[in-house]
Amino acid sequence: MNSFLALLMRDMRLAYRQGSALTMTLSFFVIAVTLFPLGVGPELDVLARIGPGVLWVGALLACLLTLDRIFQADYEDGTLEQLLMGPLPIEFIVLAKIMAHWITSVLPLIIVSPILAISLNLHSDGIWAMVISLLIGTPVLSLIGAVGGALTVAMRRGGVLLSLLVLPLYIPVLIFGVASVEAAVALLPMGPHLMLLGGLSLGALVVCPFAAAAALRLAVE
Amino acid sequence: MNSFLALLMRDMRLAYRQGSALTMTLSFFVIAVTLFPLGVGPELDVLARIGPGVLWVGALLACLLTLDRIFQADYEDGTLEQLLMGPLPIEFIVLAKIMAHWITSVLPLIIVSPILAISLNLHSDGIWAMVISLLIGTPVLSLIGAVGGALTVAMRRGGVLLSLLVLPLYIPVLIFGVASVEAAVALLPMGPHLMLLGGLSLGALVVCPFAAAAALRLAVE
Amino acid sequence: MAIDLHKYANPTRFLRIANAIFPWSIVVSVGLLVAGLYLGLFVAPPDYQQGETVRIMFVHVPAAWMAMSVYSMMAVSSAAGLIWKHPVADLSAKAAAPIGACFTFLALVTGSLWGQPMWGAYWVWDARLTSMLILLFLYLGYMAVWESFEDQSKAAKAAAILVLIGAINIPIIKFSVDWWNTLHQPASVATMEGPKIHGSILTPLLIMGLAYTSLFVTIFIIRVRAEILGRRLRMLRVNQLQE
Amino acid sequence: MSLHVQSLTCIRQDRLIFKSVELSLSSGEILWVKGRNGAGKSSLLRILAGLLKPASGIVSWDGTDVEQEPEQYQQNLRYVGHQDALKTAYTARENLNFWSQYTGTNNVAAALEAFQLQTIADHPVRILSAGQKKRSNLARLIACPAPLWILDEPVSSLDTDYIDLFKNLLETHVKAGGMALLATHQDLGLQSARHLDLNDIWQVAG
Amino acid sequence: MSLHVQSLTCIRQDRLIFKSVELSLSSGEILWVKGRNGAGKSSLLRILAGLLKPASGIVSWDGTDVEQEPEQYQQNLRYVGHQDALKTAYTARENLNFWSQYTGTNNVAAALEAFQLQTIADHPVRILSAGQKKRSNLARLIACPAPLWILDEPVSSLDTDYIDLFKNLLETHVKAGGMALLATHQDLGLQSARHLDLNDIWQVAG
Ligand code: HEM
Ligand SMILES: Nc1ncnc2c1ncn2[C@@H]1O[C@H](COP(=O)(O)OP(=O)(O)OP(=O)(O)O)[C@@H](O)[C@H]1O
Ligand SMILES: Nc1ncnc2c1ncn2[C@@H]1O[C@H](COP(=O)(O)OP(=O)(O)OP(=O)(O)O)[C@@H](O)[C@H]1O
Ligand SMILES: [Mg+2]
Ligand SMILES: [Mg+2]
Repeated sequence: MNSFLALLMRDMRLAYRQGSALTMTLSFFVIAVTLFPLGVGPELDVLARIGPGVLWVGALLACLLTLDRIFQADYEDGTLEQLLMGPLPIEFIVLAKIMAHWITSVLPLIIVSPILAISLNLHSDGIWAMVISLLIGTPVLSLIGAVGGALTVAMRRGGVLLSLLVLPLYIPVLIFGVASVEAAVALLPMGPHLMLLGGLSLGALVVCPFAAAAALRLAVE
Repeated sequence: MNSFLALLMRDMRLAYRQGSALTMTLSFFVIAVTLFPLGVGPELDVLARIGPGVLWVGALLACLLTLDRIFQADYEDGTLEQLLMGPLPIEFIVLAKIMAHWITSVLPLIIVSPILAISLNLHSDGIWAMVISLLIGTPVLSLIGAVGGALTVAMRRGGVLLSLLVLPLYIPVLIFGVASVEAAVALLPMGPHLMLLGGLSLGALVVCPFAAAAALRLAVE
Repeated sequence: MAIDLHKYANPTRFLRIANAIFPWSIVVSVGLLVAGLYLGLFVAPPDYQQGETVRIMFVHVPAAWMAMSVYSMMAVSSAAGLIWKHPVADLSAKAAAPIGACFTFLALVTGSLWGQPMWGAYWVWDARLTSMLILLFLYLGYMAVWESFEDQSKAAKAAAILVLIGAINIPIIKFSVDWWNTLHQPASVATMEGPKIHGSILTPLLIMGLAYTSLFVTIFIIRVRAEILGRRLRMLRVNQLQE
Repeated sequence: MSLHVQSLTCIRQDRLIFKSVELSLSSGEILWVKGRNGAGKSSLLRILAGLLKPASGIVSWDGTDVEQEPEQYQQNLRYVGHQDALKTAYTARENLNFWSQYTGTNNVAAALEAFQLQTIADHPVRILSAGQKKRSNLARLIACPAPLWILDEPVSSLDTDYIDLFKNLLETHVKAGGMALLATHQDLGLQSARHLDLNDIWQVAG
Repeated sequence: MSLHVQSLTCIRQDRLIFKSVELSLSSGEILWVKGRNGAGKSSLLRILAGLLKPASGIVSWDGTDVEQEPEQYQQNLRYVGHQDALKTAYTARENLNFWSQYTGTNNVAAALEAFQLQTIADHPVRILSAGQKKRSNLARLIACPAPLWILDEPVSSLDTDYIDLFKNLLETHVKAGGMALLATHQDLGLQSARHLDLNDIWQVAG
């Protein structure tokens, strides 16, 4: 357990040092979301209509951009193989790194999402739904992303391949996530959608660490 | 001139080997653009309304995701410093790399954009406008991106900072790009917008290689 | 043997002038701020359309002016730093950035507070507002670059490159209201034809503008002095090693 | 404690690197793995560190096959490879602190002292010289003590004084009951070391 | 052709690394830069390769300050640093081909032969052993000939036979009118080499 915490803390502190401090992740998210109103035009009704989608897609992209951080650096400087030789089972190594990724790269987005939601003219019922659906759904993004990251870690600059592997798997999350916000805006029950999201999260939590661990073993050979 | 060609060809072949072959860049773009209909729902009129914006934003993000490829790998394995010691002025090194980036990562997107435009229900006048505006505008993305890439190359995993630096500067391109497509759809003259885009491209072509070269000199120290 | 530490050159003259100005600039900022706020909030007439909300203007407009002029000043001094390697130039750009970011933030916040009664929304994605938001990000990016390099002389160059490229945003902000049809109202003070608003509003506005400027000068001097002292300390350390 | 290797064969991408390697190592012993460039030293060491799967053969620790109980084995070994395994944004001390927390050991101060890193322990690793980096990496051996050291070119980019220092540490380690397997091209002049020449194995085997 | 260095001082991040270094090198000479880990060998070599700006001092090539005519100088030098400068997705041959096209030289086949790389020339560099990578990197010296070689630990991870081979190549190079500056910890036994000890400079200066 101590090893797990040590790894988690190290990853979080590294992310902070390497300048993806809160402010920066935030700025990325804000800028990414800003692109859409600029692209599609400022009409408030259109924005409100596409708001939930834009926020979810923004979260998804921010996640995607930071995915390679999960394993790439550790692989390249030889830290990964040292970690694998340590006392912590690989599945837990993966889990610690996924948690660190979610906390440093995704959680900050969720925290600012209400402000962005307001700027996109989202209905106030939608805002809470947004935050809750992000909280429940985004862990899947980090979990699946870790599998993709582990699979591509040995290929130098696997970035594009990574997004190719990962994005299709993100689509269900996106669909249910947006659906739950839209349900809330339409004053319909959002429970079922959230249940589905939660189910995805749990399923990914069970499957992904093992898949990523297997992929990592291949990578260090 | 031979050195320039050698570098350009090497970068293009490397991009190809490292698996960002045509098909892959394309798939990324296709998936990214597909996310939006999924996110905002399938109504055709909404889609047609946001189509140009979505395509432009997609191109912009694809560009962003591949930016670190311009200098990062060469920096990390020591190739960059060897290149700087070679006969080619740094400005031309930068230019060769920018061209390679544009050709391998952006041009394929432009080639498929008509198909995606159709799938987004874009008006047929808009499709040509789309292609032309992308052709004129996207070089700016690679050019500015190279400056950002050069500034952040010495910071390990400067990814997030890179997008923070670069995205704000992309915004004018996005605005004029989308405006020209929307003008075409509305059967208004798109000349002025294209002129502006062209002006941005020329301006960036003049300024960015020098800026990136200066930044690179700092990086190898 | 003394090393030619050009970049560490001792900016004595700057310090002398700054020290002379400093007490005055404190007095002037406080005085103007009090006068401007009094005139703006109590003396100036309410607008026939906007009512009392118009008073936000006296905070908002000068802040927006400052946001843009501080950035322009940073661009100029960064260029000077790159071209003439003037020792104080990089420092002053670095020192000015957070102040400029604060003014930008102030303009954004007051603007959106004003937007709620005026346009019915805190935020609209109009060209002026967006380009102003970009300005904030440029400031943040600039400061992040300074943070990201340990070597200060490298950081100075990298940040200078960034600030110069970002300068393209300033004319975009300025002319956004003319180039696109925006919700935001076009310029009425700093126009080619001269001010187009009534003196009872113009006077407090200009006073507030001056107040902000001298406030900027005050904070700026404090920050530059701190920077110079820090740099001197490092220079001392290097020279000590040499002995 | 002892390490036994029986008829180990290594195939990488359809190329036979070595076959029928036998070796054994017990407390107090040093085994110097020699061989020309490309002979397969690093491959052998990676197999023994559990990072590479052999095509065939058995590695056993204290009599039990390490494939069956990898954790038990891995707790007892420290591997230093070609790569630095240092986070360049961290200082040497922070790096060692992490590794000792991670492996549940606690010997960082002694490690810094052993490799004379005290003066540079608080610089970020990024700005260290090649030899300083190498020492920060080697310091892991002391910070996280374990009986079996597997060292791939441990002295490359160390200066002669530090090579001596390292040699002393190595000898102290095996005298205290540890054991070490090292691949170097430079002769460290370790009197007690046994030799394993991968070139010979090739001659015999193939 | 000759290289002259006058009162060179190097400061990195406010730390003085060395000062008042003087050296000169002309055709047919080898200069062995010695010094303990962290003495500043790599920093000196990087300054001479034009990759690092000195705090003060003059480097001149054939009498002209290299800051004034960097292109002229850089055409005449090859630098081999700690990093490999090899694209791991390419084979050694492809790497060398690129560098020779880039520098406008044409000697790849000879380079592969000189470093006995023929058999592995068509494997991707990714799967080469440490010594094989190093040789592929060094081969650039032959593939892209230039009079001044600046070599930072050129023999690390080479086996003894290849060290000899490299030594011969080095001697051939200087006999043919070339010159070389090298920093190594290992004594290559180069009779003709002059020495520059960075530790001494410190003692004298400080
Ligand atoms: C967050 C929202 C806002 C931002 C970012 C913003 C930004 C700016 C900027 C950059 C300027 C300086 C223009 C120049 O010097 O040419 C300005 C001036 C001004 N703004 Fe805003 N603004 C915002 C909201 C508003 C609102 C809601 C109003 C009221 C309707 C308003 C009224 C004005 C006025 C009257 C001026 C002075 C124009 C002149 O006389 O030159 N602004 N604003
Ligand atoms: N990942 C790999 N895939 C396939 N072959 C490999 C791989 N790594 C190394 N090889 C090959 O295996 C052989 C042995 O490599 P190894 O790294 O074990 O040699 P070594 O004895 O350590 O050499 P050196 O002294 O150069 O470090 C080499 O011929 C090399 O080309
Ligand atoms: N990028 C850098 N920034 C600041 N200081 C540095 C940097 N690189 C090296 N140094 C410091 O400069 C000193 C000299 O480093 P250098 O790499 O030149 O030593 P070296 O003689 O090559 O040592 P080695 O034998 O270990 O390779 C070291 O103390 C090191 O910490
Ligand atoms: Mg090896
Ligand atoms: Mg060195």
